[in-house]
Amino acid sequence: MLNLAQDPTLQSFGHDTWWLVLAKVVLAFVFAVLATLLGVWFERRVVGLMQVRPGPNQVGPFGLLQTLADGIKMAFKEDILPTKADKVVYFFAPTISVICSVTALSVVPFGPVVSVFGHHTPLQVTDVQVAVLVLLACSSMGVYGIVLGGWASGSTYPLLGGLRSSAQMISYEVAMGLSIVAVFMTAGTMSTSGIVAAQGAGTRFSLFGQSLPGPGWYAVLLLPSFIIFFIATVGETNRAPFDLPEAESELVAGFMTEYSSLKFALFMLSEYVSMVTMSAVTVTLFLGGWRAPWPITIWSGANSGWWPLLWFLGKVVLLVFVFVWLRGTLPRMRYDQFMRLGWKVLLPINLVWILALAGFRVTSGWERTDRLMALGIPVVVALLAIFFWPSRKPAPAPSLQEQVHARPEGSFPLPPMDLQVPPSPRTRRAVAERQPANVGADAGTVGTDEREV
Amino acid sequence: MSDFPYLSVLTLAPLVGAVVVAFLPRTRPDLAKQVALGWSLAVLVLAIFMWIAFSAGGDRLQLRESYSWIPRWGVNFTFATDGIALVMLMLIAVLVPLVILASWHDAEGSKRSVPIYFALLLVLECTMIGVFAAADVFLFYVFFEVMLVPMYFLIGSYGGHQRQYAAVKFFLYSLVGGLFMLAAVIGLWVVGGHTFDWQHLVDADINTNTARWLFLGFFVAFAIKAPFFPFHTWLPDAGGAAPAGAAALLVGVLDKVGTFGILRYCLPLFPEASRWFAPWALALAVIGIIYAALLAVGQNDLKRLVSYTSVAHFGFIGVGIFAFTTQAGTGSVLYMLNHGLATGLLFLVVGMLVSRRGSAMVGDFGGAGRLMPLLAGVLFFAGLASLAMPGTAPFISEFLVLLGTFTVNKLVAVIATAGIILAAAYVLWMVQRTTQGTLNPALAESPSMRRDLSVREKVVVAPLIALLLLLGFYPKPVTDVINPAVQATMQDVGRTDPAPAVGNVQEASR
Amino acid sequence: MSLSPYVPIIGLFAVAAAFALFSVAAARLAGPRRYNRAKLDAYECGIEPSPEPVGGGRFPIKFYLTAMLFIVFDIEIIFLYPWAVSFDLLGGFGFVEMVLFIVTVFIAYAYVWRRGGLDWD
Amino acid sequence: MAPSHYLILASILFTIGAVGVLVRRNAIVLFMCVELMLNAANLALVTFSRINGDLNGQIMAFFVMVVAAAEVVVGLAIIMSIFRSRRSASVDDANLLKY
Amino acid sequence: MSDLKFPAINYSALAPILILFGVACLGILLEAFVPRRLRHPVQLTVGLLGVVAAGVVVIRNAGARTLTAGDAVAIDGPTLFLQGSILLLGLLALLLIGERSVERGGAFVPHAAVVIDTPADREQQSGGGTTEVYPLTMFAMAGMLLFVAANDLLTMFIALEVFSLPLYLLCALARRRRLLSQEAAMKYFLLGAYASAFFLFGIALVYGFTVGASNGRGQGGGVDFGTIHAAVQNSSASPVLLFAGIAMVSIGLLFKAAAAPFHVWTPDVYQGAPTPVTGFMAACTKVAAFGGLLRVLYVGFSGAAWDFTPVLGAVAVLTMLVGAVLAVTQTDIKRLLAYSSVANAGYLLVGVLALSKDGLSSTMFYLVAYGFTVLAAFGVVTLVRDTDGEATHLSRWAGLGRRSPLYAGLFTFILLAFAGIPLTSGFTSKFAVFGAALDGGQTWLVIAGVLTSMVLAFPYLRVVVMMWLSEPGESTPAVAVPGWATGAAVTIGVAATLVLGVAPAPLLDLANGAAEFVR
Repeated sequence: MLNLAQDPTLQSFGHDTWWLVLAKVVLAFVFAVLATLLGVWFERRVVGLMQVRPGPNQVGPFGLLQTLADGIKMAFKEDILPTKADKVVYFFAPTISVICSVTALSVVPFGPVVSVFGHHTPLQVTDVQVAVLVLLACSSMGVYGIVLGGWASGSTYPLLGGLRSSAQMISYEVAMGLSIVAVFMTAGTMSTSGIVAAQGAGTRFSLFGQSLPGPGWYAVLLLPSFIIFFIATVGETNRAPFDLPEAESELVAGFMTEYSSLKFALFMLSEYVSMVTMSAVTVTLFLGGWRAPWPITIWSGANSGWWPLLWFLGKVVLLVFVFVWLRGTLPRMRYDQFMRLGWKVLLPINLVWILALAGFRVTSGWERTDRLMALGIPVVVALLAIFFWPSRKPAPAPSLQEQVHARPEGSFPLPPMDLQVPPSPRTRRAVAERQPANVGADAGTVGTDEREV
Repeated sequence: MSDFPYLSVLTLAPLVGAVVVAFLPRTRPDLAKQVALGWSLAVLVLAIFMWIAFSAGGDRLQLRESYSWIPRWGVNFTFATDGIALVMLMLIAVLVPLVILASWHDAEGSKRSVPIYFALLLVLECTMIGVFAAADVFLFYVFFEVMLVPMYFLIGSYGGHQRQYAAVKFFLYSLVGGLFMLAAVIGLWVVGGHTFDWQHLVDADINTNTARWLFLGFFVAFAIKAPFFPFHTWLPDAGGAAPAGAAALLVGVLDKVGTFGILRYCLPLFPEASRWFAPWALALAVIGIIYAALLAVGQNDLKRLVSYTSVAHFGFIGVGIFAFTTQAGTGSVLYMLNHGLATGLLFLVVGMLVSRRGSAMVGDFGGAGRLMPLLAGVLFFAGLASLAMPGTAPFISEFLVLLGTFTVNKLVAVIATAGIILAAAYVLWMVQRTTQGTLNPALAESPSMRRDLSVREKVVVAPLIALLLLLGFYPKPVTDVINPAVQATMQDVGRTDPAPAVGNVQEASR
Repeated sequence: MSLSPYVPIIGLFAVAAAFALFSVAAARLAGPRRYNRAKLDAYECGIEPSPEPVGGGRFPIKFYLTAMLFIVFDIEIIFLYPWAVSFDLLGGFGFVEMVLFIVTVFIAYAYVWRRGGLDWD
Repeated sequence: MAPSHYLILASILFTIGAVGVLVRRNAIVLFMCVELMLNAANLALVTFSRINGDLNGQIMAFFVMVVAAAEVVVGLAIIMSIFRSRRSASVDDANLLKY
Repeated sequence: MSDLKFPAINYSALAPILILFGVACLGILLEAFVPRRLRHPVQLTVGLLGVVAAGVVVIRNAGARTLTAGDAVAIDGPTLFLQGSILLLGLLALLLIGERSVERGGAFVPHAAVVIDTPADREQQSGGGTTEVYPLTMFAMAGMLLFVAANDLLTMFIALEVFSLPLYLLCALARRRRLLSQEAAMKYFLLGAYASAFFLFGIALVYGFTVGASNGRGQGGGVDFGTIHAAVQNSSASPVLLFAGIAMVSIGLLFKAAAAPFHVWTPDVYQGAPTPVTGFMAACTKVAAFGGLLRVLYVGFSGAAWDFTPVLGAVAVLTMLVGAVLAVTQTDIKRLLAYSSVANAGYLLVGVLALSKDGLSSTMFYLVAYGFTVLAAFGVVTLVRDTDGEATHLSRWAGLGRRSPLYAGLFTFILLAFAGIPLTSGFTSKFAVFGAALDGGQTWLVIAGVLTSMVLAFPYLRVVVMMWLSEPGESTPAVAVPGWATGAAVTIGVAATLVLGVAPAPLLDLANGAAEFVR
């Protein structure tokens, strides 16, 4: 199945006529805007259904035009420029966000090579050798929009929101970046079309002497990477349950607090475009891109012509639904839990997984026994280390009373000996043992103990 | 016994003594003094044996020993001595015990450790012997520089008024000179074929221009050390501040390193350059004679005065050296010895006076001779010796210098002679103002001024007086040793005497 | 005429930028403007804004720490990517080198973890 | 655009950085100027490599990036610690060390 | 499939470097997993063992003359000699750093925000104090080992940063006078980064020169010294890039070597940094910097010697002059030693510019001799202290000779060595470099060296005067009783100063035997 006629390679790019390029660019942009309009509607409807209420259903059929109406309304709201704001940066911050999230679409493959007015062209704006780096660059640059917006507002809440948001995004950027390494390793390329092609190639594994076709999607082959990538995607897009920058109870609306009118709308737009873009990237990297899923592949024409666009969009919608689903069902995480998940769980698992995969691949050509030895010994050592790791028994938690007594002299007026006054809520809070957050449970399938790394 | 390693033993012995003395308990100063004295006497004995072992008519450099030190640079521990060095070594060996004896109570005045004082004196002796005994330029340089350290502490820690200033000035002057010499030494090493052996270097063929520069490097160092006229300003300070014993060594021996160095290194190593520079050197020396003498006349501080007389005397020595006649050269070397004895005596006696009065100002004395006739007499004798009274040893040397110079350069000789008159002026005036005349009433009230020479002090001055008189009448044993060396040096320079020299010397010495 | 494959990226960038700038500018023009001093103040939950300057105030050191950690690991990623792409070419030698590299980073990571650099509270 | 233009750009950037370090007073700005210089060097490396079709320069640029990052981490740590104990990032305020 | 050629790596030749890096990494792990109370002894032991192990390997490698790791690293005579000296001096510095009995809790602070003698500080120090200094030191030393072995400019640049970055941090860790220390670190960092940016741009230019020179001859460009040498020898291309490159690379190296006019950081950093770290920098950084400079000039750019010698000569003269003249006006002992170190950099440059085998060996000898002396000097400085920590102002040293003759005596000896008095290593090393330079025809440098030595003697003498010839006053601090570590370091340093002054022949022979670069 390698390199079928419709599979674009890197050589397929850079030969389009100018109007074709222009058309693709405009279409990609329109896709982004439309996706936002529909995405917001979709989210509100789905969440509404989940919460057993109708959601927007007045403007247009099924309330489809609700978002458009909101946007137009937004345009006629007053555009406030706070006195303390840094004017220029305040002005440009939302545009940075939007530009970054939209530009990422340029390297996402929507489909195979198709024929447009006699021109054979891949259904993808462009592809370069380092396409995935372009994606990462865009998502990294997006941080600037947020942190600058927060800083330029000249206000405390946006500043803290922006900082938190940037800390969050860069933390998950690490996890995301590492999880793609496995993809590169398997695909041997950084070009998005190449990765899609590589997933189409499938694998073969031998069972009882028979060579059988295996799944080609990296979501299956590289399951840990996929899971980490998806979690990181959610964190990267500031979506629930990781929507901490906008945690209303703590930071009002985060970095957007001082923004109004269309500038606010642009931030919203960029968030939804990011969501869609990230879904598209996930599809490209892990879910076979525009290739039809398994049962459909029985039909031989499924992966040619314009059909793949449908599969692609279907997968994206599915992922967007998962985003919405997460929002509808999961509570927001606490900030420390969230950071701990990123740094203490995703990161080490990722590194170990990369090493394991690399080791597996390096030894793939070896004799069976050698290979077992080479792979088995480190695994056994690691397991032994985990089992025999001297587990520190936490010191028996002193009772509240003991802790109160242990406080340094003079820090708090002591109650008389005979009077049994219960500790005040403040003391209780101050000395209460922090229970470690059960992060493994939140990460779902990642479930692991910290000791494992 | 002639293959006994005299020179290295002689060099090392005081060092060992110094270590021993330094580690004696601070609470028993007398023990330290006795050990130091004993040790220096032992050195003297050894030196006398060496004198006997030296054959006056033999090779130029005798008692040669050589041990490898830093082969990569061609550096060896080479010791050897010619007549000139031998005389100086004897001078050291004689002076040090006397100085130790003379400064018996000097260190007690300060709050510093007494054993350390005597240890420093012995270290100084070690370096002084080393510098005269070295026949390796590198080794010579090492001793030349290291010599500063004990002297620096002697002046700085145990000195009198303004001792810090004097010590630093002394050290810096000498170090500056030393560094000039270092540059010259390195240069010599490079052009001389990577060896430091004196004999090899004398034979080396050096480019004229280079030689002149190198000569200048050495000469500046020695001129500072000696000190010659424009570089002399440190000496009055150092001499004035140093404790009497140290001052005696400083002026009596240490400074001779300068003139010795010129004779031993500048002249043989760079004969052409020496001839080229000789007029300048002569001019400096002559200016030094007159200028220092004039300054001495105006001095109120006894020790400074004596220091200035030394500067004038060094002028004479310089004249003798750069006259390039055997007579003058021999006179110079003899002068070095005699000056060591005479000025040493003068410093010691002045030190005795000063320690009694607690002041070195001439004005604080006056008529002291009435209280202490013996001391005043010794001072008078020392002064006469210093101004080269016939019958005392310096007379012969001064006479030889002038005679030798006159044959080649009449003008210089004439001007230098004028220095003698000035010398008479300052010495006599000094003696008159301190010991003669009306008695200063303040002196009479001071009980210490009534103490005349003690036995210890008599023991100190007696040998010096004896030597001065002896050499004044019968210098032959010394001149016999000196003459061949000086002749060899003059041969190196390439100057032959205009008149038959040796006979004259013999005659004059009688 | 064939364009460099990078040109479309710039094209999309330009389109997005044009749109965003147009929107931001349009908001200035389209919206009403009713002056109210309170409206222009920084939002502080309805209370008077604190006089503390925002830029001069301190914020938790953890943000810096996170930034530094990010840099460290981002650099690691920079090296991992080319290695991963040409993994098959590099083979065992590359694997060993990369194991050493990752282990080194892991050591630093373990240190940071143990010293509480990853705890946010 | 000829490749040599990139060299000129690199030199200009380097000069800006170099002069910036000398005239500016805020530690962070100084620090950024230094980073600018490093990146100018990177640009020069890559350009030379491009002009002559020699890959070494690009590889070097990689290493330089790493070094620059390490420098950022260390530098930020130092500047932050001084900022937190003085509340100022101006180099002029740090004037305890004088002759 | 594989058309990549992997460089052959001679692991035994690289072992000293690898050992130190390993020990540094191990140190980090120990820092993370060993209980606080045990950290100090464990870290110190591991550090010392690592240095000794690396030293043993260096000695075992003694005959190695090879290029390895794709010509990026040269293990040859000078490399081994300098590596050995870095390890030896580093060992002493480690002892100084490991001192804990002079001041309870050591001289280093873990957190910039903790004020000394507060409960928080006492708590932090109760368990042996900060121990992160050990891994940092080991990293710095490992970087230095790599630096002197680097055979291409890029490796050199990386090594430069590897040993600089920990040093920047170490500078900021003084427990007392924290503001001073942080300020020193910031200055050091900013200027250091500035200098390394120059170094890097120089590399870029040299690379441009080599690729330009190789154009059309089929071989690629590069920044390893072999390629550079070939390019310099054969190129008909315009040498503008080369000269600019040499100039900028030299700036980077001269900065580390503290040569004027790139010395401005030296006094500030020497004063502000914790004294053991200052000693480490003064000794080991100097070895590394000059090791690198020697290799760059002797191996890489030797073909352009005629062009750079006058410029570097001028730098050398300026360095000696600045160091000597400004040392005169100093009132702080650490600043004084800093300026003296600047002047010494000038003397070392004189040796470097001899551009001969003798120049190489004499410079290496000087580095070792100076390193020992300066370490001992800073060791003594750590001991002179009162309740507020070290008393570094010169006026406080007045009368020290009366309070503690032993240490004043040792320090006097050290100062005499700095002044170049014979029978100390200061004399023999000066003699060596001046001799080599005169042999190499650099008479004017030698004359400048001698003249500045005279000036420089004055500040040293002033300290000696202070210590011995003044009476102790109220403010004269006591001298702390050193722990075994400082005691050992100072003793070894002084003994080495004496031995190298009295019997330098073995080390000279060793240096001379090692003075041959491989290309």
